[in-house]
Amino acid sequence: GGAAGDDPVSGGTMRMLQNADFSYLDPARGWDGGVNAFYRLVYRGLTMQAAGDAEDPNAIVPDLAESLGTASEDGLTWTYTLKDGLKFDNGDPITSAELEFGISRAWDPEIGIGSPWLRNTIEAPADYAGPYQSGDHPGIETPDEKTIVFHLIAPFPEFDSVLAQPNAVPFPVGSGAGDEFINDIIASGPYTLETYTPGSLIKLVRNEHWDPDTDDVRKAYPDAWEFEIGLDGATIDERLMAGQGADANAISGRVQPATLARLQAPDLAERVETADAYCTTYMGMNTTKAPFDKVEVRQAMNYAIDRASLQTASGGSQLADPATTITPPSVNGHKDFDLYPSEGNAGDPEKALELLASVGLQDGFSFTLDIRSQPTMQAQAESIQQALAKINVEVELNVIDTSTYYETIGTPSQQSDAAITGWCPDWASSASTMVPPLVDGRLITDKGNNNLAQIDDPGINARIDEIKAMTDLDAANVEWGEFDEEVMALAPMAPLLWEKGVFLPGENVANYIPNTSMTDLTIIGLKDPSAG
Amino acid sequence: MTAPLLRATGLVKEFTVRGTGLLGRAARFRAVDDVSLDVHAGETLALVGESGSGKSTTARLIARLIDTTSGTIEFAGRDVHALTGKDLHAYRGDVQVVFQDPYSSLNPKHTVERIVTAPLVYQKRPIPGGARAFTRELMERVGLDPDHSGRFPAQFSGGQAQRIGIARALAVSPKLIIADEAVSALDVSVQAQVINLLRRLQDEEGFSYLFIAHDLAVVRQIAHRVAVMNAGRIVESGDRDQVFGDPQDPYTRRLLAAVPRIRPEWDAARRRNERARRTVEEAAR
Amino acid sequence: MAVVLLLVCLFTYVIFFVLSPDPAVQICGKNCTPEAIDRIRANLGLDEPFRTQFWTFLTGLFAGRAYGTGANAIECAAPCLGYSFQTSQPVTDMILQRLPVSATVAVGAAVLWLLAGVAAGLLSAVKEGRFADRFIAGLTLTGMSVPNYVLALSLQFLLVVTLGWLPFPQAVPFAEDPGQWFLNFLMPWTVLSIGAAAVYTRLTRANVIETLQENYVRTARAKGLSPGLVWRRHALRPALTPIVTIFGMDFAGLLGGALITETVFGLNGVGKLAADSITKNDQPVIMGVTLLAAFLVVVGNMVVDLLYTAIDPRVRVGSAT
Amino acid sequence: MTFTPTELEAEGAAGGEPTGDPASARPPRSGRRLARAFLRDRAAVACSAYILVVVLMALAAPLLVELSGHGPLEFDQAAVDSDLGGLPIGWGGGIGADHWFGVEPGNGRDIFARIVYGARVSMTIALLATALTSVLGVVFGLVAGYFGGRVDMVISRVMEFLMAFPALIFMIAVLSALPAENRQALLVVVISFFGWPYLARIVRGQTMTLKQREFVESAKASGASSAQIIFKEILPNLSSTIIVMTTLAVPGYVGTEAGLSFLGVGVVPPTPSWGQMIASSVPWYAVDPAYFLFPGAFLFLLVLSFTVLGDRIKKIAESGEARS
Amino acid sequence: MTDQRPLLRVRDLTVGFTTAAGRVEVVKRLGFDLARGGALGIVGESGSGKSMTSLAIMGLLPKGAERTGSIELDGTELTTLRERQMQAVRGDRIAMVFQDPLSSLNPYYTVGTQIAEAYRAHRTGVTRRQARKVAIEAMERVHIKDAARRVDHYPHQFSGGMRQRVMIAMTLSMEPDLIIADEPTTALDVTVQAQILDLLAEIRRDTGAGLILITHDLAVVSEVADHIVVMREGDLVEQGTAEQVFSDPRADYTRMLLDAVPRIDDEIGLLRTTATEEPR
Ligand SMILES: Nc1ncnc2c1ncn2[C@@H]1O[C@H](COP(=O)(O)OP(=O)(O)OP(=O)(O)O)[C@@H](O)[C@H]1O
Ligand SMILES: Nc1ncnc2c1ncn2[C@@H]1O[C@H](COP(=O)(O)OP(=O)(O)OP(=O)(O)O)[C@@H](O)[C@H]1O
Ligand SMILES: [Mg+2]
Ligand SMILES: [Mg+2]
Repeated sequence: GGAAGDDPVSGGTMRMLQNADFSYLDPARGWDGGVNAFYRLVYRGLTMQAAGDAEDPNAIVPDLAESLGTASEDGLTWTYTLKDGLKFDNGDPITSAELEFGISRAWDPEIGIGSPWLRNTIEAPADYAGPYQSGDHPGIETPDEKTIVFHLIAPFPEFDSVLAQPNAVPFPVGSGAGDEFINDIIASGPYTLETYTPGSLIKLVRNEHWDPDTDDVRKAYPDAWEFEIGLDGATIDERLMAGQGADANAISGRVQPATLARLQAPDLAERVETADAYCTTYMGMNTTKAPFDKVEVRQAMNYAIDRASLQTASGGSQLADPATTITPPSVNGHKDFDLYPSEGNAGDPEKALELLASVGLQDGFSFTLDIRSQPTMQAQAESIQQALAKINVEVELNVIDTSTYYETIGTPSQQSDAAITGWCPDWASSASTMVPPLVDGRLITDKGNNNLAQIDDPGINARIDEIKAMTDLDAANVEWGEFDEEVMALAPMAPLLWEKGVFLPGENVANYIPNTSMTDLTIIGLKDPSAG
Repeated sequence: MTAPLLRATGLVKEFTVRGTGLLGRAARFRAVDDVSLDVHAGETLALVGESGSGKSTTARLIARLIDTTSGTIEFAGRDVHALTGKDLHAYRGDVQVVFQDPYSSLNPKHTVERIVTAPLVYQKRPIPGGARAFTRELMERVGLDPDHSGRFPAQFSGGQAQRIGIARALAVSPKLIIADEAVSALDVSVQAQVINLLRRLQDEEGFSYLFIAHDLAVVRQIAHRVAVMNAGRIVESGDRDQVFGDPQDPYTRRLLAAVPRIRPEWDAARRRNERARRTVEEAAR
Repeated sequence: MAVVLLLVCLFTYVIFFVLSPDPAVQICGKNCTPEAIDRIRANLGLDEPFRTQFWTFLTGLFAGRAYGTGANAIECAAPCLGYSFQTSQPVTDMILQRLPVSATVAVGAAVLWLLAGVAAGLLSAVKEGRFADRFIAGLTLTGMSVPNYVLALSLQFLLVVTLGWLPFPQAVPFAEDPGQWFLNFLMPWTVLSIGAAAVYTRLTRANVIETLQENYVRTARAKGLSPGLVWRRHALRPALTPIVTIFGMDFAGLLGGALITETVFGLNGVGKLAADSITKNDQPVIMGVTLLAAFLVVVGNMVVDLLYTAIDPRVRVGSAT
Repeated sequence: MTFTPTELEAEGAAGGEPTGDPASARPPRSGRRLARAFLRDRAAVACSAYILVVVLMALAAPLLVELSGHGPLEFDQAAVDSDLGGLPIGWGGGIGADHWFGVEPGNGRDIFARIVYGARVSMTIALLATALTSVLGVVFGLVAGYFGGRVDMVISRVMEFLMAFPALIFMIAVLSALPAENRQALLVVVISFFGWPYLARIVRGQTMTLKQREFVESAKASGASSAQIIFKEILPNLSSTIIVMTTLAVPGYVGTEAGLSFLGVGVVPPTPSWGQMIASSVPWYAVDPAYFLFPGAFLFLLVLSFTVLGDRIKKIAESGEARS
Repeated sequence: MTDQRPLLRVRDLTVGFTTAAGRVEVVKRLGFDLARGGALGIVGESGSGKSMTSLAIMGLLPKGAERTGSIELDGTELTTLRERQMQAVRGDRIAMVFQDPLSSLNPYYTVGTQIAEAYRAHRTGVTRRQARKVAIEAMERVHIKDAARRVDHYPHQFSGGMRQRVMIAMTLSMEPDLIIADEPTTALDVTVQAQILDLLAEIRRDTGAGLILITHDLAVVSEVADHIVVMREGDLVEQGTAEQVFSDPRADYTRMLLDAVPRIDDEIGLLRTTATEEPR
């Protein structure tokens, strides 16, 4: 990739304009695409996702570790060796002890609310409650300053991906209790925090103790970063289009659909960057409730939905593609198929009616669809409403407040007949975190449930275990693609869209490779650091 | 002497007044202080005194619009304070009030008919002969055009409006009419008419009046007996001629002395001239 | 006053206590177990009866409090309006950070509407019944009727997008670039002040006209004072006194956040904080802003009462008669 | 919208003591003369006409939609350009014979149909809220003003509290937290809950002065009960105040409903409402101003009409009937 | 009193309003003279135009009123004066005492300030302190006790009678040639009324100023005025010396009025009114 040709040069201040503040500066707490990208600037782990401009940007590569981990024969013990010359921003060395301490923070019941993968894979007693309450982590060994050994609950061939999670980072032993890392951080990456005004401004400056020689991925061209927070989406677009002054050095998230028409202007068009979707927007159908307990009905839904209209309602062809599979194309393991095809993706009501008739529902029925009180999702729901009206299916919308939405639909007792939501992989190097969590019957819980269909099919469950046990990750990915198709035959959900991104970096920004999952901020730089 | 129609004994009324300023404490203010008075049937008792002397408060106590702090009121031999329900309604029918400001005392949004029949409605009594006819009759009695019974108070002049107030009082055939400054707001000529009307009604129907006024000249024209109030107390009471002719209390004397008067010699001359003119006129005819 | 504030506290607390999603669930995050929730609840005292919790909240207002216990305890210094578990910030800090922006917005708008309103009102009163008066009357009716977000959007469309007279709003501190700062706040000030200016115009006009009919104005003229003196001393002061009352309260209300205007213009003030917190269902923050706003109104009321005492001798000195 | 100035101001004018000047007592204007005065007022007539149009539009919404050929929920893919983010095709947001006011970006819904149906929501909510507010305000105001003392203290405290309360924030918070069913009824309740003190305060003040009038004493002396005095004697004297106040309240509530919908806590989609339309037009106003201008203009004109009408009615009432 | 010219000479004074119902004249072709040091009483029932007459003389008619005719003060025609010049006449030459002393005093200023203001309005180079002294003196002259302290009180701190004294003190401080008192005692109790009337008489005696006393109370004018003007619905019904009007009234209306006045020391009987029904 690469921006307009010019290469990035060291120096200058990079700006990021964004609407929402980062969830947490503390990586044990935060876990979402936006903040993960930010963590990459200030924290380092044993492994990490490859650079944004790498051949396979989804790949996992070593970071603090000399190399990827070596698993024992039984797959239960993973060993890593640290590089030399690693330091925190205060100059203290980073050793295996700091790594163990940092990782064990994930077990603290109040702090470790980020990625669950460490807890799900590393062996620990049931009552272990993090370093502040329970001391050393019993499942992690540090035989010497440079070696760290993890004992797993069960074999996990993708454990390198787990250690690339944002909460697997080192911290000085004893630090970070309570709210210590809420407004301040201890950095291990190329930048450290200068100022933080929650909700409006974050300033990063170089971490003088970060040694580029120990880091193969991060380029860290700019001298400083400024995150301007709390801006309205439209405002951001206006500023980027105008590109006045320091805004020429700015980047931001996806542009608004309304802005697209204005990006046709030649000078803007040449700055535009696009990125593929890493997430799938889908409608989950609750198979425990009639008539979605019938596979024909669920298939009929898949046929009837007008994905073309959904696409327009979500920002048009530049911002969304009709989805036919659960795994998006950009995630390793995607297989291209469409079990419920229709002309121009506009839906096939006849076929749907046929299917409904086969179970005696040709006169239609009505169901309740949970949606989030957020404009795009409302527009999508309204599109579904319109499309299903053609097959006499009446959709009632249950608009749920954004903050309580996932809580509500993740609680089977509160969930309605169907819900629209999105799903992204926890790491894109395989589809193992894409499809299984949505259909694994053994993961249905009273709260925080992801299997919205509540499908519990022995065949599916067995297939999941089988593929997960494969140590050849490439072969496993092929199987995930097959699995996707097998699941879609049962139609527990209707994939709706892959929401892509259109981005507009400032004129002076180079090597900007946006990504809808996590943009690699560490390789971006300014063409002319003296400008802006 | 027969028992009085109304007998008030030792009336006291205290108001709680809020103190002023931040630290002002609530104080008790005695507006009426040990007032005793009798009103006999067919008689007019005038209550005079300066502003704030407690005249209206006394009237409102007697009309049972406010409760006494202490003291008793007997009406036709019955303790007014003990009355409840039906008996109280009956008392309300026996005692009526005519107020000072004719406009303020008539509901501007009601027609004359509704105003004068209201007391009966409130007492849930039938209207004899129907509202229409009843109103016409009343209006005739107080000297108003019966055709105007559909009008609103604002469509009448002050004196006429005051007559409506009197008509309303008459509606329930009361025994006692309390007239609280009933003529004070009127121009002299109109005032004279209303005073004449009140006197005529008393002659014809035998009401008793408790006539409250600050204008001693008016009081003298209408009262049989007079009680003078000052600072919540009755300082002097007695027959009209006795109070006006031979006031005992210094306050009464001061009050009388302050009344502006037209020189008697001018009046005498005027009467002479008048008589002379009338003779001339008669002679010319 | 204190009663009203306590009522506000209680009412807000009850409502949010009833409506609020469990903060424990929010703290617990995405992958949560019922046991973890219970532990957090116990830690935060959420399992206590309502009365105890409300009491803790009240004492927190005056003495501060701590959330949780032991190493992970989070201190919330007095006046503790609560703790946002979504942003991991004490609500008081969040509000204090936003207050300067809201204050800037409020002060600017207040100055604008007071000047414009009183000036237009006076003009209208002087020219009563004439063209200027009727023209101003038309303007004020329009000003009162245009919903402020419609006005905000129209202005932005016209001045920024179409005509390009004003730059796109950008948060620039005053010290950095006063010119830009001024231009930046110009639209919010205008939008906020138009409705109020209309009301003040009408109030001023009505008060002045009424005062001019007062007997004491006639007395002043009968003394042979010049019209200027009559106006300045005898008409303006009584006519403008009631405006002070209303102004105090309006201003206090505005300090508590101009929700819509701040949202539309993307100003990071208290109002925007409230709006954002509502979208995120961050109840402690909503509650904090609500309390602050109510507090400001109540205090505004009190200040106005004091001012009134200072201005109006009838209130100041108890009747001596 | 945070501002409900009319109430503030109405107090200054309508809240004054009813002027009773016997010296200049002229017969009160009859209803017909009032009507004539009203008809002579061009602004008042124009405003009433516009309000009438909106009311008719709301009532006849299904018919009008029949005429224009598009329902308020109907998507029209052909009218928008998917490659430009769903921008309406054609001039002025797709204005044309097919779509009279153009279409909504993204889904091609007919703006005319949505305006017409949105009028229903706006009018229903505003009028119901006004009705409820008036009932609450009048009853509480009368009771507080008439009985005084402790009753008055309690009601006054509650009013003070409600008025000190940042109602907008609270309304949004409550509405966003409550379930979406019956959102319209909820809106009415919430708006009225915070709205009644403004009327009640004025009614209370006037009741306190009216209570001093001697006709109240007179009724009492005739044995009228408190309820009779309040409703038969005092209430009729408040009629002009109530009329003026309610007319002035309607625009406030139209604005409030639209504002709440604008903030996303009003009516539930896909039900159209003007405020919601304006809110969704925000990101588009630079490329598709028509999408903002239509609902914006309709809303503004409606609020303006009610405000002017209230203003005029107040003037006419003051010059005529309100006297005495 | 060698000067034969009257202090005030009013001729054909007409005051009209243009209302929605057309033009109404509330004072019609009024004419009277007031001698130097004389006291003129204007009587008439409510609405007869008494106040309008006084305001017309002061040039303080309300908006919408037109005035025609001639008003000569000491030979100067007032109706043709410009506003600026009229200002100099007001207060300095003619002072006015209004009916309601509370609403006629500005509640925002101390009485001292308001008296001093009147004094300073017509004198240049008067210091605050001097004006204050004048105010205290004036208050002493109207028998307000403890004037030096009371001068700093606000109007609402005085009783009704005291307020009226303050109003009179204000006119006194201006040393006018003519005092117009429009119903100065109507709001007061009889005892207070008597004091105020005495006070007015005393001032007239002391300063030699002319007085126009406007009232609806015939008994009051009879005690104060030496010349009487009777008005009815804007018309001058009768005028003459007090003795003549009271002892030999020419007009029926005057006779009717006099008959209607209840006497404190005369016979008691039906008060005579012209009609049993009052006129509509
Ligand atoms: N409700 C009340 N609360 C407190 N004080 C009151 C109340 N009603 C009357 N007063 C006081 O009681 C005193 C007597 O009042 P009242 O009205 O009886 O006097 P009045 O003789 O009728 O005077 P006026 O001639 O002015 O009508 C006054 O000082 C008045 O201020
Ligand atoms: N602004 C006005 N417009 C029209 N008519 C008016 C106006 N002001 C006063 N009038 C009328 O002028 C007439 C005379 O009023 P004026 O005040 O002089 O009477 P007055 O003799 O002083 O009565 P009172 O004894 O009640 O004070 C009245 O009929 C009154 O209604
Ligand atoms: Mg009285
Ligand atoms: Mg007068």
